[in-house]
Parts: sequence; structure tokens; C-alpha cells
Amino acid sequence: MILLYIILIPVLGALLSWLTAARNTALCRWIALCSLLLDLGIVTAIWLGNGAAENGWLYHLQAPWIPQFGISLHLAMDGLSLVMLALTFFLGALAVLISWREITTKTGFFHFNLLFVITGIAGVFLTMDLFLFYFFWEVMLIPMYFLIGIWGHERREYAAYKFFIFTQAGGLLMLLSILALYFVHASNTGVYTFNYFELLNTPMERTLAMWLMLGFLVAFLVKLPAVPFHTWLPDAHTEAPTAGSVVLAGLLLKTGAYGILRFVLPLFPAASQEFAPWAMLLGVAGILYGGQLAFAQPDFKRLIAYTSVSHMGFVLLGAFAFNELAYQGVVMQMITHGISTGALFMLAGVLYERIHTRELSRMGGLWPVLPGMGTVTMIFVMASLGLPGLGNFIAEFLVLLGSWQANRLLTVLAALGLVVATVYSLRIMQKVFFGQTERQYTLPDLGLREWLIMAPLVLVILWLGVYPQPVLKTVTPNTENESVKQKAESKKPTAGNLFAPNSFQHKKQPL
Amino acid sequence: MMNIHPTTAGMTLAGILFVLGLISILIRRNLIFMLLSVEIMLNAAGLAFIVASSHWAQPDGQVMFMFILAMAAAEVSVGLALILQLFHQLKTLDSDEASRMRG
Amino acid sequence: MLYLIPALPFFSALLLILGWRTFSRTTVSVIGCGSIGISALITLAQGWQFLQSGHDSMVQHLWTWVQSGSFNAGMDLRLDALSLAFVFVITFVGFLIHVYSTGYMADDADYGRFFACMNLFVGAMLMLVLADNLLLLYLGWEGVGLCSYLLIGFWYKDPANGYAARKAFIVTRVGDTAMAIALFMLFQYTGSLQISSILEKAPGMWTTGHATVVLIAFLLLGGAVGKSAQLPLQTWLPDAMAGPTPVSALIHAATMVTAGVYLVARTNVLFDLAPAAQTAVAVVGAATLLLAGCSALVQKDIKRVLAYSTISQIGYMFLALGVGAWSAAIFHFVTHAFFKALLFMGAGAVIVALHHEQDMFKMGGLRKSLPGVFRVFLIGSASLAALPFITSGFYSKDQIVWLAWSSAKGHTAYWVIALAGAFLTAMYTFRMVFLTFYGSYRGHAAPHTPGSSMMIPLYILAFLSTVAGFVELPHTLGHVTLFSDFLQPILPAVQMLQESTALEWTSQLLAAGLTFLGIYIAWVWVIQQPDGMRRFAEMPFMQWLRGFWYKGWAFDELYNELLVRPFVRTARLNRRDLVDKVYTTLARVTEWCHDALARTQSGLLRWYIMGVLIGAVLILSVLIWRIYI
Amino acid sequence: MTFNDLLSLGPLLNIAGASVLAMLLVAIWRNHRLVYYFTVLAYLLALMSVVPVARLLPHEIPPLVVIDLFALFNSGAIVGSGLIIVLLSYNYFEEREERKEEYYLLLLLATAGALVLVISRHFMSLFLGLEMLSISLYGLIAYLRARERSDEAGIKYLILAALSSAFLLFGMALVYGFTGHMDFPGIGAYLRETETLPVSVIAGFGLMLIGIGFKLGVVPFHMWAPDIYEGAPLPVTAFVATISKGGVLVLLIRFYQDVNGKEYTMLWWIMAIIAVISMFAGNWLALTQQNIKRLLAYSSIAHLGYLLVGFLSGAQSGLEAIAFYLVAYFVTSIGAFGVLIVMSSSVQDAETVEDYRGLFWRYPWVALVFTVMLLSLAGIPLTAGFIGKFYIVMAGVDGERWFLLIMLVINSVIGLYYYIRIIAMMFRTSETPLRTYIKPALPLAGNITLGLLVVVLIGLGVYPTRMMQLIQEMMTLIK
Repeated sequence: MILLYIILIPVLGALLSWLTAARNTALCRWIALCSLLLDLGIVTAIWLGNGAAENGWLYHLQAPWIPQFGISLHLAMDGLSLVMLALTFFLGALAVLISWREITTKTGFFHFNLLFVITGIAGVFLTMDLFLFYFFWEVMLIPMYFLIGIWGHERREYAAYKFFIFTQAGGLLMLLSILALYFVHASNTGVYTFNYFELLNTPMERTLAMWLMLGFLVAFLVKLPAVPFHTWLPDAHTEAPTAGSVVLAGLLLKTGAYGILRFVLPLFPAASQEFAPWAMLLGVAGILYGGQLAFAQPDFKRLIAYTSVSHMGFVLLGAFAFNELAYQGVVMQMITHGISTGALFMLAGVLYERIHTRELSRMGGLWPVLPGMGTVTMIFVMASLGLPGLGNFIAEFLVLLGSWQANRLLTVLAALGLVVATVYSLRIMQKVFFGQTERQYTLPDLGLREWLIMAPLVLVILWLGVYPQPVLKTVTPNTENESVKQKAESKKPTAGNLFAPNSFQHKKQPL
Repeated sequence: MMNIHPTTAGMTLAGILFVLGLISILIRRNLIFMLLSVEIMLNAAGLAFIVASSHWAQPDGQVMFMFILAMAAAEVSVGLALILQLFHQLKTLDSDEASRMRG
Repeated sequence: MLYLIPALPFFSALLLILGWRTFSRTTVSVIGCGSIGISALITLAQGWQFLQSGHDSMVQHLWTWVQSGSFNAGMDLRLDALSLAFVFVITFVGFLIHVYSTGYMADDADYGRFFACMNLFVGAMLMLVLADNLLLLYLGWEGVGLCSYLLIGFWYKDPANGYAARKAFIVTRVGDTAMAIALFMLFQYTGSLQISSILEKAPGMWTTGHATVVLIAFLLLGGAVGKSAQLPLQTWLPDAMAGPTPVSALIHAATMVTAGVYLVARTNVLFDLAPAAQTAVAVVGAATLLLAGCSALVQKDIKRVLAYSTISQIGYMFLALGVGAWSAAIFHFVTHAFFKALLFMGAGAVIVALHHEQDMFKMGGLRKSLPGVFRVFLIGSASLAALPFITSGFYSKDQIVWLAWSSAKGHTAYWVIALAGAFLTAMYTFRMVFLTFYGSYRGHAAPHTPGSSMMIPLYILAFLSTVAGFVELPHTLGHVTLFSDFLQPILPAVQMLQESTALEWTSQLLAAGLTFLGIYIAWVWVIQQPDGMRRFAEMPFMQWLRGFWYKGWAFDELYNELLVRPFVRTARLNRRDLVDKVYTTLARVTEWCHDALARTQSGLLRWYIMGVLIGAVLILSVLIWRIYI
Repeated sequence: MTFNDLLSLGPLLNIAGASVLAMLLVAIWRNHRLVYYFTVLAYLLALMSVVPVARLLPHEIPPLVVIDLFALFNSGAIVGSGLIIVLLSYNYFEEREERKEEYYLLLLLATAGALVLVISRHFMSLFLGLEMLSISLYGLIAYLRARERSDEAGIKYLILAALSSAFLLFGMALVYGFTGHMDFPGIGAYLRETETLPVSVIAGFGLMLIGIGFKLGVVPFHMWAPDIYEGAPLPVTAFVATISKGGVLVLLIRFYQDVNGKEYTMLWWIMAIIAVISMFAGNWLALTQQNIKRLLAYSSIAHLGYLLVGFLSGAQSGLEAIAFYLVAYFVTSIGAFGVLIVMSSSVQDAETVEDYRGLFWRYPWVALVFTVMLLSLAGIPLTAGFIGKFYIVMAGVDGERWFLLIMLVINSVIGLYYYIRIIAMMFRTSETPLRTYIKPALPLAGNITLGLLVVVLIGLGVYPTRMMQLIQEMMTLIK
């Protein structure tokens, strides 16, 4: 039941904050913040309680929803979900905090949407029913659309459209694949179900498996985003309000990565293995192409947005490397990228509040004015270029170490991405903080609230850099499942064995 | 003249009538004439029913014809009323003038 | 205790980062210098304990850093002779430079930030040399890169400084990437990144000259040349002089730039297994020392002379590494750290005295106004020029020159180049000395003498530059091998091809002679016949050559044209993202379809009827066509 | 005629009787409110009379009609939709027309026609139902005489509908002439016995297809739709969009099942092409359309295309999908038109996209309702439209109609654009006041009705289980 609470708490928070906003906007913000902190507390408690120690699945909940189709309200949590949820609520709470001053219109509706996105994301990370997964996948879009479209910057509507249409297009292809898988499984076994655990190991013809895998993959590649499906991202990230950018970059993109790890690889082991070189190639293309474009951007937020493209290339590269090192690297990358890019977006937002521009050419020389912000920015810029000692390094190193064993040429090219990352990351510092300015600023440095946001981020990224073991350990059990599965396809996966098969099956009559 | 089955002949006639109506509705711009052309087509259908019913020696087709007649009458009455109304507004019966909605 | 050596600088750096805006200058100085000083003292204690213990190494496991599958890298520190030598230099020279900085940076607004970065640097550098595994080494490796970046761009208001800083970071990152790939390969084959275990396994795993190990060694070399500013990644170091002079002394002369030497020495087993790579090390070193020597000859900026000289001296170290003279390289590193830090700080003293004037042609005659600085600078220069017998530079460089020829992996060509380098070194060093301290003062600002906080470190280093050479004396001169014996457990002794005292004498005398010749030519050039030299220099070819050398053999232009420009240009061209065009085109096509179709909704009744008819005809004809055909 | 026959025709008889009574009522005492309440009552009674019929199923009254669960379900849907349309109509007409009472009479008649359609399994009842529906619609569409567009729309619809009726009739005549049957089972039996079909029968089917296609408003017989949607009074537009199209579609399904249409691949291909073209044309036409009524007309063309995909999937679940989709579509469309009705003033319908600029900041409730409706049309989760589309896609995957599905996916994406366009407009912050003809106060009845629709829509979107069960039972029966 705890899983259901995790999902319901932000829903409740969303409704409450909307209702209270009309009378008291401060209360509305507090409700939003508290509901996310409560969730964060629950997740942390789970993590501290048994997260690291236990194998496999921590919690599990299943209740029929649309039994005719074999659809159930099926939630389960393993290490991967746990870690992703922790990230979700952590960044979510910070997103509420960062918009404390920024959002002044329709505060209630804003928080409603924000919490709703987070609900959708949490749902995506928890659900083990493919229909429900698609459901949550789509549920994320609308509130996100509103976040961008209502509270965004100048070209918000265009960006919101683009975001919506791209992700929806990918999602529909995934829907086709989900359904095809459903029927393939049914024709094999006579059991109509969307249950993830039962759909694992559905034997399939090679070409069919490839097509279905591609259907899933496209949705995730769009979300990730991988070149050439990335063009929605710069617009969406740039135009979204700070909290929107944070949620987008920090969390929404991760659902794509999560989808690859959770669905594409386990459901279609052979096909994804076959496709792996191409996927890795896309990853590398993303790393280099995104990096170069990031370098060229004149807009601060747009630059950060393109760095996301570049960083998520590592995720793709690692995910298709099929080994534990890369897998854990990918998980690390998801988290650290969420934090570092989220932080950079917050900094961009904080800066925007002060100087009302995102144009890099109109910045410069801010270091003496904003030394505190400069220091924090420096830390996250360094994180983004993969400086050891900060979390991103562990992630990228593990990914590359793993992918080296899968494909050397591509790894070498990806490693060049580190150089490109240096090029664009240092450009941020140079353009924003260094150099000189004619304008005489008197701007306030980070305030208490902003320090409250930045301090945890800095601490976490440092913690992940020098002691990433808690995360790595938590995602280990699943990793083994995945990698074992990849290596010996014929072997039955451990995930399926963890439960008594009967308790999970829907021996419902076919349609 | 070859032996043509009366049914075939009747059906052919109905067909010809139908096509005539169709052509005339296409080339006419006057709304009244368009309405008339539709009536011709409806009657062609009615004729076809009659032929068919005689072929099968069933009353059904003739019943159908009665319905068609009734319906055509209703249609013409509504149609004429509408055309009148439209004429008040447009001062013309040219169907091409009635194209204020487009796009 | 061991962990305290890097932990103290790190901790003080953290303290300074958090509080440098609120601390007073005194507090900053105490924290900044004190932490390094304590580190140095701990190093002494630790080193003593280590030498007493008689073990080859001491390992301290702090915590498990990254453990994933079979991959395991701990926060493990290892102290052995090699790292001890480095730690010693880093903490002691670092401490002296810190003390010096309190005087040099006294007027700077960002005093605290400076020390924060410097301490962070020392911490990272210590991490680098104390690391037990390559991943931790990589952490230090990149960490020092970061600090180098921060400190080169310390005076951030000038975009040129920022550019130099970024250039330094990016160019070294290229090397780092090669090194990272080497790490991947090492892990793939040996299943570990722990240095000792790699070095143990390697000989059993690969035969000498095996392609894999050669590749690995080459990639490591790539990392080393990036960090140590060797060919072909040497371009960043001269620009790095944009940073404050103590930074140049600490990072870009004494410690960080020698990290490459450390890396190669540390992985000597791999290079032994890869003769091709080791030859490459020697060739790189030889080529670099010559190239940089030539460039140093024509510089105007006193710090750039020193920068090119650093490149050149590290070239010597690489040459030594390349011929298997491991301990000679480390020996040269130690002496070089002393005298080059001395030279940089001396130059810094001059620069401060002249109100941040770095152009040697605007100096001159400072011998009189800055006698103290002149004296120590002269000692340093003598050491750099390897003035025979009395300078440490002579002993360390002479050893390399000799071994370049005589060791098993040596070659006459190396020897010739090393000699030529010695000649060049003497020449540019004394050109600098003469330009700066002799003749008449060509500047405007009145020189003022630096304070004692700057001078005391100089005296100490001057002393060290002289005596440090006596720990290792050649066969011909007493044959003291304290230093190489100390390094013996880690670095194998050099394989000699020929051990002839006569030949060694020849080599030494030749080198000494060339040194004096170089000094003499510099004398003639600067003091005696400046006009004649100017006429010579203004011959067209010479002018071109001078310009060519001045620009550092035009490597910057080459890289600009080859790499930077294309990257920037394509980036600019593609700023709006070409891929997006595909989608916008798609959207436009859809809109076009809308326009075309919207035209059919003409509102004309007849047109609608026509539509129905066309549909009818199509459907009927398809149906009937289907039957008949 | 037994009592059971009468009982089973309950909804139809209720509505038909009510229309007669309404006529008398209007003749005796012309009062808008009275007629309105009377009509509401009639619809309510009809809706209630659906319940007892359930015991009798399936009930046949040969040869004209059959009342099975499928028919009953659709009757219920039609009556229910009719009721909601009536509820939304009162305020709309109260402010406009002098003689508004006949509207209810015509609406009842049209509803009766649709009810006949869904229970018919004979050409004659088909024809009767269709024409009752059509002729009432002529009057309904042109009801607001004072408005120029109403007339134009009425005459256009009249001529085109009559034309299509002629096609349908001629087709039926041909089929009858060569098969000798007018009842669907009879025709089905004939087709089963015959090896090669005579050309005339095929041509007859083709002609019928044209007639049906016109009523459904699929390409290339779709051109009337936007003009009629635009010109007709809003409640009538809602009626045309839902009940009229739905009734015909139900008829098509029944006919297709009875004559075993699956066997004729050519027919399948033609319909597949129609479906694909309809999707594309509908969505493309709607893309930058500024008039929401026209936009919804185009969108309905596309939706018919989606429905046809389910229809053509060949899977049993396809018919279930259609039934579900139809319900969802009814609710959604009426909801969308309901918003338009509520927002329209006596001067002009609130029909341009621009009218909705910044609506959210003025009337958040209405804007949210409209948003939910549009999202449902776009097939976004939490709404019935999502489950409907999911159902259709599922059927398509089941039948392995990959090409059609890909087309559907592409079109869903295109469609998304224009739904979002309206939503974006509503959420656009604007300082300029809304157009003056948007009225300040919203009718309570309209709000309640809209609220009800939203509840149903989201209810079906979140917990469609019951509805699906019902549909599945119903479909197993007509198989």
C-alpha cells in the first residue's frame, strides 16, 4: 500500500494546493512542499530501512483495474525505482522552492500541475503494468505542457506544442508496441495481460521482436532525447519556467532512460542486442552533436538544454553496452545529470530573476557581484564536464568503462565528448561570470532560500562523487538480473522467479 | 431488337433516369432546378423499386415507392421553404451565391 | 596519518571556499600557508616513519569509492619512494610558494580565493601522487587541471586570461581522454585499476612489444604529454603564464606539469613492456626540449621564457624516461622544481618590483636596484643552465645527457640533441639574465624591493637549488647514489650499454663547454654586440625564423586551422540545429496540405456535389473493375 | 403486435409519441418553458423505458426491426445524448428565436428517426429512419431563420442529403432487384448462397456505401460537414455530430455483420482507403482552422476515420472498440459543443478560436471543461477518449492492421496540434478583455450538465471496466 500512498500523496497535495491558493498562496506553496518532502521522507526511510540490503523487489501491490484486458493497478519497487523516486521527490521539492518567488500568477494551478507531473513521473517509476505505464507516461505530458505553456518565457507556446507533439508521437508508437506484445503473449499462452513480469521472455520471431523493440525505443529516445529526436528539448527547456526546466531535465528525461532500462532491454533482449551498435551510435552522436550545439548557443538555458542532449547520450551508450558497469553508470548518470543540470537550470533561473536576460552576450563579469552564485555555478559546471570528485564523473566513467567492453570505436568517440564537454562547460563560466561588464550591477547574491536550494544540491553531487556506493549498491540486484538476462537469454530471469507465478497471473478469458 | 428482359429494361431506364438527374444537378446553378434534379433521381430509384418488385412479384418494392413519394414530397416542401427564405436574403436563386461559408 | 597530508589542504580549501569573503587576510594566510606547512611537517614525519619501516610501500585504505561488478576502486593512499619524493616537493615547495604568495598577492582583492584555489591544488596534487589506483590518480589529475584552470584565469576580468585558462584545461583534457581510454583498456585486461596489481600482472600478461600494451602505453603517454606540456600538446603552457606568478611557479613549473613524468615513471613496467612507446617518450622529450629551447630563445616576456624553459626541461625528463633512466628523470624533476620555482618567484619579484611589467626589453640594469633578487635569480639561472659542479641542475641534467647516450635504450642522436638543448638552455637563460639585470634600465616605473615574505622563500630555494644536486653524483665525481637507491624499490635501475668513465668525462666536459659557450654567446648577443646581433636577426630568413619560434613553432596556428576553427565554424553554422529543420519542414508540408485542402472547401454547393460524384465514380469503377479484370 | 413488441419498442414509441404530443401542445399553448419541460420529461421517460427492455433481449419484430442489446445500448446512448442536448438547448434558444417551440418537436422527430435506424434490419425501416432523421434535420439546421448562415446550411444539407438518399435508394433498389430481399438476413443468406455476385448487386452495394458515407461525412463525401456545422444552431450541430452520425454508423455495422462484409476484400480496401483519407483530410483541414465549429466538423471527419479503423480491424474487439469510442465521442462532442453553447451569446455564437483567448483566466471552470473535452478528443489519458482510442488501437493490433495503425498514429499526432491550439488560446494570458458578446453570467443548468459530462468523461477514462463489460456482453450477442 505504501506505493499507492507515494503516488497519492502528491495528487492530494496537488488538489489541496490548488484549492487553498485562492485564499492563501503561501499556504499553497507549503502544502506542495510538504507533500513532496513527505514523499521524500517515505522514500528515504525505505532506502535507509532496507534499500541497500535487500535483493530484488522491495514492495509490491497489485489490484485489478480493467480485468477484461488483464490490466491491473500493479506497482512494485526495486532499487532502481527507489533511487529514481528519491531523485524525483528531491528535485520536486527543490522545484517548489525555486518557484517560490518566480511564480506569482495562478499559483495554485501551477503547483497543481507541478505536483501532477511529479505524480506521473513517480507512477512511471513504480508501475509494472504496461498499460498503466503508458497511462502515467501520458499523464505527465499535460501538466508539463501547462507548465511550459502558461508560465514559460516568450516562445512558450511553440515550445509547449513541440514538446507535446514529439513525446506524444513517440508514445503512440510505444502504445502500438505494447499492444502487439500483449497479443503476441496472448497468442503464445492464451493469457491476456499487461503484467510486466509475465510479458518478460515472450518468445517472438526475430523481425517482430525488432519492430516491437523499436516501437518502445522510439518513445524513449524521444524522451531521452537522442539525436535526431532531440529538437523539442532545447525549446522546451529554454522556454519553461525554472521549475519546469528542472523537472524536465532532472526528471522527465529520466523516464526515457528508465524506460530503456526497465522495458526495452529486458523485454527484447535479443533484439536490443542486435540493435545495440546502432543505439550506441545514436548515443555517441548525441554526445558529440549535443556538445557542439551547446557550444554554439547564445542563450544560457538553451546551452544547458543542449548539454542535456549530450549527457543523455551517455545513458544511451551505456544502456546498450549490456554490462553491469555501464548499467550502474547509466543509473548514476540519470541521477547526477538530474542534479547537476537541475542545479544549472535553477542557477539560470535565479540569474534571470536578477538580470532579466538569458543572453550570454549580455552577461559577463558577474563574479565580483555574485561570488556565491559563481562558486556554486562553478561546481556544477565542473560536474557537467565530468570532473572527478563530483557525481557525474563516476557516472560517465562507469558508462565508458562498460561500453569500452562492448564497442571500442564508439567509446573512443564518446570519450571525445569529455573534451567537448569541457569546451562548452567552460564557456558558461567565461560568458557569465568572468570577463568584464560595462553595466554596474548591484545585485543581491544568493539569498537564504536560494542557499537552502543550492546547498543540498552541492552536498549531494559531492557525496555522489566521493561516495557513490549507496546508490551503486541499491541498484545492484537489478543490474545483475539485467546483465544475467542479457548474457544468457535462454535462462529464466530472476525477476520473474522472485514471485510465485500464480499470484501474478490473470487467467482471464481472452477477449 | 434483341430480347431484353423487361426487368433489365426497366432497370436500365431507371439507371438512365438517375444519371440524367445527376447530370442536371451538376450543370444547374438554380436551386429550384437542383431540387428538381434530385427529385428525378429519387424517382429513378422509385422506378427501380417498382421494376424490382414486379420482377419478384412482391409488394415490398411498391410500398417502398410510396415511402419515397412521401419523403420526396416532404423534402420538396421543406426545400422550397428554405429556398424562399434564402431568396429573401440573397435576392437570387444562384446556388453559387450561397457560399458564404468556406475554408 | 597519511590521509592528513592531502586532507589538510583539502580541508583548508573547503574552509576558504566557504569563508574567504568573511575572513581577514591574516586568517586566510594562516589557514592557507599553515595547512600546507603542517602537511609538509606530516610528510617529514611520515617519510621518516616510512624510511624506518623498511617497507616498499605504505597503504592506507580510507573507504570504498566505486564498486561495481568486478570493478573496485577505493579511496586508498599509497606512500612509496616515488610518491614520497613528489609529496616532499609538493608540500615543501608548495609551502614556500604559499609563503611567497602572501607577499606577492598582498594587494589583490581576491586574496582568499587565491589561497582557496592554491590549497585545493595542493590537495589534488597530493591525491595524484598518493593514489593507490589509477582512478584516484585520475581524480587528482583532473583536480589539478581544474585548479590550474582556476588559477590561470584568476584575473578573470581580462578575457585573454580566461581564454588561456580554458585553453589549458581543454588541451590537457585531450590528453586526459587518451589516458581515460588507457584506463579502460587496463581494466579490461587486468580487471583492476590498482597500480600495484596492474604492474604485477602486466609482465605475465603481455610479452614485450605486444600490441595491446604498446597501445596502452601510448595512451598513457597521451595523458602525460597533455599534462606535462610536451609535444604535441605543449601549446597551453606558455599561455598559462597569464596566471599570477606564484601559480606559474607552483603549478606550471614545480609540480603539476611534472605529473606526466610521474605517470610514466609510475607505470614504468608497462613502458618497459612497450619499447615502441618508450622510444616515443624519448623522441617526444628530445623533440620538445629542442623546440621549446628555440622558442625560449626569442621570447620577450620573462615568464614566457621560463614557460618554454619548463617545457624544455620536462622534455629532458621525458628523454630520461624514454631511455629507461627513471630515477634520473625524477632527480631532474626534484632539482627542476627547486630552481624553476626559484626562477619563477624571482621573476615574480622583478615583476612586482616593476609594477607588473613582464617585458624583458623594458627591464635591464636591475642588478643594482634589486641586488637580492639578482643574486637568487642568478643562482637559479646557473642551475637551469647547468653550470658545472656547483649547481644541482648540472648534476641532474648531466646524468640525463650521459644516459641518453649510454643507456641500453639510448642513442647518439638523443645525446646530440640533449647537448644541443644544454647549449640552448644556457643561451636563453643568460639572455634572460643579461636582459633583465644587466645593461641599463629601459623601463619607467621605479623598482621597489620586495618584502621579506617573498625573499625568504627565495633564499631557501636558492640554497636547495645548489645543494640538492649533491645527493646524486656521477661516477666521475664521487659517485653518490643516494637518490637512485632511495627510488630503487619502485623504479628499476637504468640498463647501461656502456660504462666508460672516459666517455662520461667527454660527455660532461662537452656539456659544460657548451654551457659556457651558450653563456658567452648570450653575453655577446645582449651586452657586447647588440647591434650586430640585431642586424643578423633582421635578415629576412632570421626574421621569419624568429617569428616562427616566437609563436612556438606556429603550433597554435596549426591547431586553430585544423581543429578549433572547423569546430567553431560548424558550430556557428549549425547554431539553429539542422535537425530541427527537418521537423519544421515536415510541419510546413503539413500546413501546405492544409492550405491545398482548405481550397476544396469552397462553399459552393455544385463543387460539393462534384465531390460526391467523383467519390461515387471512383468507388463504383473500382468495384466493377475488380469484377471484370 | 404483442405487448412485448410494444414494450421493446418503448424508447422509440416514447419519443415518437412525445413528438406528436408536443405538436399538439404547441398548437394549444405556445410556451417555451412548458415544451422544454415536456421534452425533457419525454426523454427521461424514454431513457427509463430502456431498462425494462433489457429483459426481453433479443427481441425481433420481423421483418423490420430487431431489438438486441446492441440496438438497445445504442438507443440508450441516443436518448441520453438527446436529453443532454435538450438540456443545453433551453438557454440557447430562449435568447434567440421568437418561435422556439417547434425546435423540440423537430428534435424529438430526429431522435425518433435515429432510434429507428439503430433497430432496423430492413431497407424499409432503414429508409424510414434515415429520412425521418434527415427531414427533421433540414428544419433544425435552418431553424434560426434570421441568421444568414442557417439558411445556407439548410439548403446545402437538403440538396446534398437528398442526393445521397437517392444514391442509397438506387443502391437498395439494385440490391433488391437482384436478390429479391430487403431484409438484411435475407440478403446475407442470398450472398452466402451465391458464388459470383452479379455486377448490379455490387454496384448496388457501392451506391449504398456512397449514401452511408455521406451521412457519416467521410472523405470524399465530407464537404458538407463544415458548412452545416457552422451554419446550424449549436445544439443542432451537436446533434448532427453525434446522434446523426452515430445512428448511421450503427446501421452500417449491423448491415456489415448481417451480410458478412468481411468476405469482400474489395469493400474492405475501399473503406480502408476512405478511412485513411478521412483521417488525413480531416486533420489537415482542421489544422489552422479558426472557426471552432468548422474545426470540430473536420475533427469529426478524422474521428470517423479512426472509428473505421476499428471497424476494419476485423477483430471482434473492433466492434467493442467502436461502441466504446462512440460513447466516448458522444460525451466528448456534446461536451465540447456544450461549452460553445454556454459561451455563446444571443448575438453570435462563440465560435472563433480568438473568442476563447484567455478564457481560463476569466472562467476557469468552463475553460477546464473545454480542455478536458479537447484532450479527450485528442485521446489523452484520464479521459474516455483515451480509452476509446486505446481500444481502437488494440483492435487494430489484434487484427494486425499495421498500415492503418501507423496512419492512425500519424494522424493522432497531427490532430493533437489543433486541439492544443485551442487549449493554448484559452490559457494565453491576455490583458485585453474578452469579446463583448461572450456573456458574463453562465446558465446554471448548462454548468451542471457540463459538470455531469466531465464526470462521465473522466469516470470512463479512469474506470472504464463496467462500460467495457456491458459492451462485451452486447457484442457477444450480435456476433
